[in-house]
Amino acid sequence: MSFELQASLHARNFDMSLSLADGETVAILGPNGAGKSTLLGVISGLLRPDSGSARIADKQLFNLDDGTRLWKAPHLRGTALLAQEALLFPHLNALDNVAFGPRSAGASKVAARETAQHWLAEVDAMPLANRKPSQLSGGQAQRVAVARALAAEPELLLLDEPMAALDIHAAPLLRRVLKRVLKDRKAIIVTHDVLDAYMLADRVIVVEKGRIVEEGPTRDVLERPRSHFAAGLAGLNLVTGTLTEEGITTPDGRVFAGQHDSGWSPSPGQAGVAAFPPSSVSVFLGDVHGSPRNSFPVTITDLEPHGDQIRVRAAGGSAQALSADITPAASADLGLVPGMDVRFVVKSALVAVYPA
Amino acid sequence: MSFELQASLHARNFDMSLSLADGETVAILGPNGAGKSTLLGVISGLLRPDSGSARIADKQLFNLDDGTRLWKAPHLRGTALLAQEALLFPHLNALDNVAFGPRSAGASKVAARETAQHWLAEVDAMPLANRKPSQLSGGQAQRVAVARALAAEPELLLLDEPMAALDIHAAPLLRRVLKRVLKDRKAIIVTHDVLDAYMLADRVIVVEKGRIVEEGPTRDVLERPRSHFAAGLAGLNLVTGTLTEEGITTPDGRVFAGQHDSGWSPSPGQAGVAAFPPSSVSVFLGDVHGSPRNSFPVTITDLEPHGDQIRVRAAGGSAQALSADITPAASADLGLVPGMDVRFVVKSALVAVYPA
Amino acid sequence: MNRRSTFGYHGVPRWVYAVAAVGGMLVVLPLVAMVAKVNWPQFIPLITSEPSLAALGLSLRTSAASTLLCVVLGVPLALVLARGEFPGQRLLRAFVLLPLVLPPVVGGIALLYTFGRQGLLGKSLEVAGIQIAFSTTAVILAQTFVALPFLVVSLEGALRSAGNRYEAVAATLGARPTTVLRRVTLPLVLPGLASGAVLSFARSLGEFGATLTFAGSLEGVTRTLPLEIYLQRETDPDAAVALSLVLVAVAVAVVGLSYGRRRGSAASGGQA
Amino acid sequence: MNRRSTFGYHGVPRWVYAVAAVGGMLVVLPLVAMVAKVNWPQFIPLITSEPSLAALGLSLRTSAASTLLCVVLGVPLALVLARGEFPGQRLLRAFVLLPLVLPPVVGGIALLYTFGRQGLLGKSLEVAGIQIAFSTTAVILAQTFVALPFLVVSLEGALRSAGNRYEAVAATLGARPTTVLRRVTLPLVLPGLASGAVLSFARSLGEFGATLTFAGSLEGVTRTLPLEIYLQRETDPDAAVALSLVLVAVAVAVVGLSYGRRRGSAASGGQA
Amino acid sequence: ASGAPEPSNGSATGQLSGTVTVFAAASLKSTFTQLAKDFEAKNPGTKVTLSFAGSSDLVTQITQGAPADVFASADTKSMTKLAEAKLVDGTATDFATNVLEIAVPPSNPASISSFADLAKPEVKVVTCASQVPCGTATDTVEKATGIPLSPVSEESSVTDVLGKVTSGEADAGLVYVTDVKGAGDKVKGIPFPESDKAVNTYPIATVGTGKNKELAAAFIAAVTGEAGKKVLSDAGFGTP
Ligand SMILES: Nc1ncnc2c1ncn2[C@@H]1O[C@H](COP(=O)(O)OP(=O)(O)OP(=O)(O)O)[C@@H](O)[C@H]1O
Ligand SMILES: Nc1ncnc2c1ncn2[C@@H]1O[C@H](COP(=O)(O)OP(=O)(O)OP(=O)(O)O)[C@@H](O)[C@H]1O
Ligand SMILES: [Mg+2]
Ligand SMILES: [Mg+2]
Repeated sequence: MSFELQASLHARNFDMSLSLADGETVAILGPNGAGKSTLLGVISGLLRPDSGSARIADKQLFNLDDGTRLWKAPHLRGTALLAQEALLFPHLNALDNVAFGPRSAGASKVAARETAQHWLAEVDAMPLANRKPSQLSGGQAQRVAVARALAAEPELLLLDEPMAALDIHAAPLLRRVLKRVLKDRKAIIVTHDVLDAYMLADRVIVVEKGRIVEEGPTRDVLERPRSHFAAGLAGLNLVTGTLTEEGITTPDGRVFAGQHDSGWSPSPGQAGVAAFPPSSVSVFLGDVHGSPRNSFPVTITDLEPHGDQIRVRAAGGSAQALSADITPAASADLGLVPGMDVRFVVKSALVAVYPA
Repeated sequence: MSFELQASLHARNFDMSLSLADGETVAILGPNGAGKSTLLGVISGLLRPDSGSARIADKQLFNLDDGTRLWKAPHLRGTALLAQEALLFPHLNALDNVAFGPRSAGASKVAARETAQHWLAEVDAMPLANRKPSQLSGGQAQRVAVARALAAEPELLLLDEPMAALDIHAAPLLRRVLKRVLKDRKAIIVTHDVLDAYMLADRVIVVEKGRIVEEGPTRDVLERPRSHFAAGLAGLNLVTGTLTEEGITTPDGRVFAGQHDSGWSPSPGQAGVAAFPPSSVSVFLGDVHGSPRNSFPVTITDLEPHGDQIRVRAAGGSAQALSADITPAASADLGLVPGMDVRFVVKSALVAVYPA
Repeated sequence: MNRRSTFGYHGVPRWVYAVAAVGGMLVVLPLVAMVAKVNWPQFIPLITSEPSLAALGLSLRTSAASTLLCVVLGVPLALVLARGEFPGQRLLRAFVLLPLVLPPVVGGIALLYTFGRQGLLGKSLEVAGIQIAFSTTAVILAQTFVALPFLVVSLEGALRSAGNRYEAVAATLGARPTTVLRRVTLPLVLPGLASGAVLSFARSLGEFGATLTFAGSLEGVTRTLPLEIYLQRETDPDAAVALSLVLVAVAVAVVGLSYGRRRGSAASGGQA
Repeated sequence: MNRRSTFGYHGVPRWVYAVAAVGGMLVVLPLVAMVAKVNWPQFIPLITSEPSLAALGLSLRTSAASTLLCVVLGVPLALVLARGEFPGQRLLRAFVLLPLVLPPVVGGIALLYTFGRQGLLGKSLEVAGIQIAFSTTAVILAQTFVALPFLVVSLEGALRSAGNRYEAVAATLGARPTTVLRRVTLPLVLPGLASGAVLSFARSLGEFGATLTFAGSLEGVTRTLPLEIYLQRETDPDAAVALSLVLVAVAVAVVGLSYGRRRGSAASGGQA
Repeated sequence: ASGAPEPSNGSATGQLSGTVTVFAAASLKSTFTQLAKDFEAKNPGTKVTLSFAGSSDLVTQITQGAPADVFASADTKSMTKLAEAKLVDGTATDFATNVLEIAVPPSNPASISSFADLAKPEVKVVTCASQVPCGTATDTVEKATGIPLSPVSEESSVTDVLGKVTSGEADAGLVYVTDVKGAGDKVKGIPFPESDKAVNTYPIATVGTGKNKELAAAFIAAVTGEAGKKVLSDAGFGTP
């Protein structure tokens, strides 16, 4: 393992441990206040946890356990941080901003500028070299900030929602740049956007309330989410309960039939989840008797357009929020309005059931 | 017409005129720096244009034309403004924040509090009444800010990206609240999110570089966009050119065959656009001869996951960016990578052609 | 919420602390030296002598009055300087700050030329039966003159850093400018106003040169504590040092409290 | 970019301007009165007399030197106060601000007790062959003592409002604290530092009481312009007023420039 | 706001009452404080308010309208200035004299014993600037003795000279006899014969704009009377 961390900070109810392999990029997903920025702060040395330790390869970043009080200052860690705001030094032009890292590492002015030019070119920002930060758009500034972080040759690159402040036109360009530069690099990227996780990360970690609640390869987590947060991001309905041969049983006794992975069967009482896309849900008025075995009375809370479909959001008896995607025509036929009691029916063939 | 405005502000290259019917909600869409916030500033009286005039019903808000210099102060306009940040007064609790407007209008403390309670209940925020803003989450604060704006009984409500700072869980709740309260209210909402436009607005206005480039009922604009910005929001490919009987001809002579509205034919030389979803585009290697008549050589710039599809972004010869959605399997079969020259083929039955 | 910094990075190089220590010494040592010189056994009798108490009482009363005057006049000045836009604003700021850097004696002369019997306003005032110079009013006026910049500078800074976003929102909610001022602006800058007022109070307390020139030195009427100290020095330097120490103690308490309070409320009002 | 306010709302109630005008008058009128009293035909000869020029020259030289000293000692102090966290920080701030509110004569006494021949440090200094009393060094020391708080207060404010986000980023880019200080912190707060330095200079220029008590008054060596004014007043009030005016002019120019420059650069560096 | 200007309802027998405001040179602080206390004791119902500052400061203050009834100056020049401003009632009375004395720290580090010793180059001597009365006196002595001094500082008041000596900063200073006496054991006085070349005279007078002339006259009488003379000579003043 190339990077390892274990840290807790009681004041922020923060306690995580994680590790990164060489060249691996990990995406951190989680709601506001989950502790994502706190994690990056602890790694970069801007925030001191109460206890724990971290190291990159053989270099100990900090060790506050076992009575040792080792604490490396941020500038000795090799962990460049890029946040939502580019925070380019306003008194330096783009080139000198990028040259800042090499200069700080002791390179000559000329050498640092050369390195800076290399990295500016790498993020397609050479024409901006002589502009002051105040003359850059948000997207341009963010690309220069990426170049600046990379020019410092960090062993671990930390990105805190680098695209959150950009508009829909600037974000894809930066994402493309990041995809290129993060390829063989250790990096941790905090994001709210599942696209970032798909495109940039080898692995995702979902955090909630200062704890890691789920982690795994990006596809696994987003296609077979185990946390409501991840399911929300992936656009899936998620129902938790106990695994059975048929599917799962929810705590209030409802049975969700679904498909297990082939050749696998649950141990009795094992916790599991059932996940299914809103497009697999049909909406009916009144009772139904048909081939789909999963049918639940719910109350509509909301109707929203969703692409060329209508997304029907509803709360089930077990207070779990479910959604269904139906055509506008079907919605109009049924006369759906918020507050209406309807029945959601899911074909069990489309429900994936797996351990939580 | 109930609200009318015409204003220009040279320093920001801003020149717009618009009007709102009673009870109408208009969404303003546009890239960063397009002048969306400037528009709201001019309406609310926080920013003084060089020339122009505005009125709500019979009340003139300002008139800087014809030698008159009428300029109503912000507090006399009845145009409450709600921005991306809630900006709740930090020294007042939620209830007193909401009571601020009524108090300013001269209501007694008791009466103002009663009004405030009504509006807090309206946005599902009654339990927060006694909290200070620092104890509210972003979504909660924003809901209280909505209540505060409504409690001031504005004749025209101005919302500047009210959901931009909220996470994916808080935004739907606020959107639901807004949907309810904006129903029969004159409001202008600036947004980057097409969902807001769909759900909240009767009409959308697309602005770019300080000018209105497109406007119309939400569905029309987003389903038949005429500007690249709107097409980008709606997730459609857009090609501009001259209308022909067959479809359109692009400036570089390429022909896009497509469907006109039935019973309509273009006058010669009329400008038009061709719009088609990425899912209607197939990707081929080498030359093709088949039924689809639209086939173009392009260079792949990017591959992104998009739901369960892969979105292939490519630049055409006419430098117009196009995308295609194909299955991961197809992508793997073709061995697509960025930089590859391929052919995009679009069934003309799926291309909508209409005047620009 | 997003505004709050998640991090508390403090990267002050260590040598900076060393130099700062030298700077701190430059200020702290003289005070230590003064304390060392105090004739402690006589300290209490010295500072509780009748003239000393009269002077202290007068100082506290006049300083309180001039602080009030500073608030009344300084809040509008700071508002106009921070929020307004008018020709001559820069000049006004330079003038308002002038008493900070003017030798107080010169300030006293200038006040005398204004409010004195033969002064610019003094003549008209005398006709109206009002005599300002050499009265307690003159002391208050002199103190206000020198202390006003402290309030204006503190408050203007607070107003600028608070920004006008809350005020703009309040205006669109229908609040008249006066309502905005009372219910939004002032509550938001309260910490800045408080520390400005406290600094003004402290500066009024220490005022000497302008008072001497403009108000004279009459026991119980215009002889404030610094004037008493100056006079004591003529005959009894020990007493002067002891009284100075009282002044220093009051000033340290007042300044310490002020800045303590400001930082405390800045933390809790972090959202601004 | 998002930080920049799109709006320029200025909702200052009109009556505030009226009260501000009264406040402004309180400061401006005395100066007008002084100007009115100047014996203009004699003005040029008065201010170009040999002692006046000597005093002015000395004042400018010593003020420049003490401003330098203020920068050297004040920058670390401001850094430590704004960024550091250590016990006694509040107390240190109160002490550093003390000369703002201390009657300068008392400050002079305290300096005498420290650097004087029989003072706390003076004894050791004398053994080392360094004599401060009655020298231009003493003037510089006295001026530094009273002017230091101006620099520290200005700069600490600038440091606090600049925040430490850029510094944190610089540190993660591998910059040592000293590099961060030199290449990020100082350039960012340059406007605050400049205006602090200018205020210090102006305060040094006006310094009177502490110099008189601590350094004495000898033409060309320790008699600065304010001391010359004080002395001239004994015999020739006209000359004193004329010289005061010179001092006022220098101070207004210096303060006006300082604040003008600060606002200018604040506007262009808006992104911070 | 100044001392209550109650009209004196004194009858012919001289029953005094009310307040008298006395502006006196700073060097008269201790003596006049004593004299005022004695006066109040002898004339119940009266109050003496004292204001001390440099003589020329006091003149400026009185011409600018300060509410003085009596002005006691440390030099004739200031009194003349006040008279020129037509603010003196009648003529001024000289009530005390003062001469210069050398003040040295108690240990007398430079071993001064005569005026000539002050001219030694290694002696740090502090004098008054010639613009102020004590400086004028110093100039006179210098001229009379033909010994030019090169002081390290020319202070603007006697107090500042004395301050430099008591703090040990200067080896010697030229001040008045009364200042040396007032400073107690903090300084040692060294009289020198040439001092009588520059005798400083203290005049006192009623101020023209004064509100309580009767009481003012009574106070002046007390100062110039026998009891007053005793207090003054105890403090080291001479008689004119
Ligand atoms: N400066 C601070 N002082 C004290 N607590 C803080 C501070 N900053 C954040 N916190 C708390 O620490 C917890 C984690 O915050 P953090 O900023 O790491 O969340 P986050 O996951 O980055 O959220 P976001 O998505 O909003 O950026 C939250 O409960 C927050 O309230
Ligand atoms: N305070 C200001 N002074 C001068 N120009 C400004 C100011 N604020 C904005 N501008 C300019 O005015 C134009 C319109 O800005 P505005 O803030 O209205 O854009 P916007 O559409 O709201 O953008 P965003 O989506 O980023 O909020 C831009 O060119 C911007 O650079
Ligand atoms: Mg965060
Ligand atoms: Mg905007």
